[in-house]
Amino acid sequence: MFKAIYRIAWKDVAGDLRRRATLSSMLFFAISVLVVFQAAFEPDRKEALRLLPGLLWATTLFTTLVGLGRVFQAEEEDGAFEGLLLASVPRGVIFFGKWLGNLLLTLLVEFLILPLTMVLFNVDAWAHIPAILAILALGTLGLTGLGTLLAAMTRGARSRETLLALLLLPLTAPLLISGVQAVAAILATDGQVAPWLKLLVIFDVVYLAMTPWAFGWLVEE
Amino acid sequence: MNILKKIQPLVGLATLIALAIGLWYVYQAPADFQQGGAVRILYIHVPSAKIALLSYLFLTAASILYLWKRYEGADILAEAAASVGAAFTVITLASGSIWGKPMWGTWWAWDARLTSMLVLLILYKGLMVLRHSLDDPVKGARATAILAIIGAVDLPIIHYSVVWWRTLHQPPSLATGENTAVHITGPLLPPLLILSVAFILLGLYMVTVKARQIEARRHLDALEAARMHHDE
Amino acid sequence: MSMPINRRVFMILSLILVIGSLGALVLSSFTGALVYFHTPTEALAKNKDLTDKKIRIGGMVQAGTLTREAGTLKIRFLVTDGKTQIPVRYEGIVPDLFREGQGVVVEGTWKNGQDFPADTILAKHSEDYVPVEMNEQGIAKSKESLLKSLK
Amino acid sequence: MNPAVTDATDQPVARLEGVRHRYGRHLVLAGVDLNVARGECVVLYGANGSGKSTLLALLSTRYAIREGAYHLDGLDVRHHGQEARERLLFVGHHTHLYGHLTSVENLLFFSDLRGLSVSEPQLRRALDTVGLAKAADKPVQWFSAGMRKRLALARMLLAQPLLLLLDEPYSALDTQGVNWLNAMLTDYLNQGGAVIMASHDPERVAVLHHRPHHLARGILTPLDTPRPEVA
Repeated sequence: MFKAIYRIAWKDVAGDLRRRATLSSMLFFAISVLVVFQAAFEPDRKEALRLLPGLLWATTLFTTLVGLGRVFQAEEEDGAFEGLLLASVPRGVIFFGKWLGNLLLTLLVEFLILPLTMVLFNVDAWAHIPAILAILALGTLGLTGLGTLLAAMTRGARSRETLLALLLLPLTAPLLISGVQAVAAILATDGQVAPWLKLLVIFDVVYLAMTPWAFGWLVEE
Repeated sequence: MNILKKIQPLVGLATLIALAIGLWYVYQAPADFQQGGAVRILYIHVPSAKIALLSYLFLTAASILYLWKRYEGADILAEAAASVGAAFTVITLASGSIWGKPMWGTWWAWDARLTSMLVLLILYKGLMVLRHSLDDPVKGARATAILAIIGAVDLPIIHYSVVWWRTLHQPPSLATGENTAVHITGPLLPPLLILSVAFILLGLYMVTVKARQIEARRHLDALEAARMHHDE
Repeated sequence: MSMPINRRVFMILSLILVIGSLGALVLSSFTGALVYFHTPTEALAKNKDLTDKKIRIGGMVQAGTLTREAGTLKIRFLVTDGKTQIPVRYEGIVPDLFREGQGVVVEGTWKNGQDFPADTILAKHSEDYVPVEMNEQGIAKSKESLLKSLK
Repeated sequence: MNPAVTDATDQPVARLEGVRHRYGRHLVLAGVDLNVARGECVVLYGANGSGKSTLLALLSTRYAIREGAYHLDGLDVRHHGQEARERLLFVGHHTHLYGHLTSVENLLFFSDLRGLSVSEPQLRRALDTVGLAKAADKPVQWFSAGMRKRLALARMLLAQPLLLLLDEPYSALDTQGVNWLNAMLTDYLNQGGAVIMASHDPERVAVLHHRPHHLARGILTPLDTPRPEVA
């Protein structure tokens, strides 16, 4: 079972590194988002520090959407998705495999984007990098979990990228709010992080406990 | 779906009577000591907000039933409830805005209650779009039902947002639980209660109308598909 | 019924996880974690951190403190949460519900606890609806509710 | 493995009883009965759109059985889909291969998703058998349709399924490929495997010992001649 999860994730990550497809588009999309923010707000150092939590999460959300748009693209070639469903493992295992692959790629992009954001916006918060990364990772668990399900749901839908954004945004709104507030609390040094972390954990647990079953119902024909 | 055909006129009649009584009470109700005549907007706003949330509960129940037993009727009711719920969410937001401008001094504030209501509207829209973006109607129905159940997780947050968070929006006036006190006094209360009932009936009526329309359209589609098959 | 036992155990476990987490969410109080506005007491307590930041302060317009400069739209008043008062300056049109003894949320830039120059004034309404004739009772009740919602 | 599994060889591998299937309100299969025993090969003939692919999709568990019963190896597939998938292999029009992975990696992916423990020499031996030894470490995206088909069929050697489902297996194969496939299938049948195959090609199937069936208007009827003459 774990071998199957690992193998699906490996297939997606290795495939992506070989083709340099999703990872680099996510990365460059994230950079474009940062450029747009810079042009729109032109923040000074102090404003940039205040904007940083929102900036990071908005960039994360947009890049996640790019990644999610492609999660099941590899499965479109030559009926591969059908092949996955014929595997003799529970459907939840297939879901976790796809989720893990997407999660690894998204985390990789986040780890690259965080220092880049700090450099580009002249923000001095280097000491907080591990904490901020941990919060981003915690939020990304649930974000990609729900996102992978929605990506499966919109397979073969018309204008799926727009649809994916339309579905993901309302459902993850509480998670995004908690994520932004948690990072803001870290940066403010006196802020309360704990309640927001609790909220993030609750959402991760709820979404990751529900989505594998939902995936199973979704593919049952 | 024959039962819908039978109950539709009854529900319609009950709605009309309840609305008539309710509106008469609204006409009779005095102005609020602070808000003046604008308090009357709340007679639309509060019941609409109730229906907006109740529709989602209804939709979730129908979705679970559809996934579990695969009754097509449950799916039709879910589809109908989505559009009715969306309509009442729009009414809630619009009437709230119209009340908020003179009272609060702003059309809109990004507080927890307003934000979560807007989120609910986007969710309804997502349900409606998802269904018709998938070419296979059965796949569309199943995906929509699953999305509805996941969205139901957001409902408690919307409901409790006012209780948890210190917001611009006032707490519910007809709260239940530990805060059972009714905050609406004297002749201002009956129209709100009667109109709440009237709006629930109206919501039901709209669901039956919409469901019958969806049923008819699906029947037509099936006939069309069968004819194409014959021609082949 | 005929579902393999393993699968059933997993399904029940997931269900417990979801319901348990949602229960924890509903039961735990997040009050104060996400606020639309600060109370005057909080604002003064966080004085240093808030300096030059755009914030909202919520409270009641202290009775007897609302003054208007004749011939202009300039007003001054004290906003209070029952314990602390903060002087507020504002110029512009105010909402209908804005008056002494009423709930209010003011937006502006915090200047070290001095007069608070408000850019925007929002009236906060309590959940009480009282007919015109029952004025006094209504004021008492809504005052109580408003103070409660500031906690 | 599973208590529900019996080893009785006389028990049919797959048994369909009154299976009906509809798309929306359109009935595609109107009550199909079928029994396949070990060592048996059933061939389904029928026009396009007669429901052959739907029947195979139901047999492969890709579609859920809603009306009627389907037992595989004594298991009720309706409740034991996963166990059923362990026992069958489906090779259809699609090869389910990933272009960016090599032949070896594709087979490794397949065996991990089936919970098979296969060593690399075993994989290479299977590739040798289907004539892809030279292409073992090449990404599949450059393969011809025939090579892909061979690679897809190599899974059969690894999985050793009880029931093999094939949809038009001869398409994309040249004469040599057809002979090779028929030899492999004969071998598999002799070892006690069962095959259900949809085909348009009576000539190519003729070499195999098989029971022909005809599917029309949602009804499956056995054809009289066990071995139709080569036309």
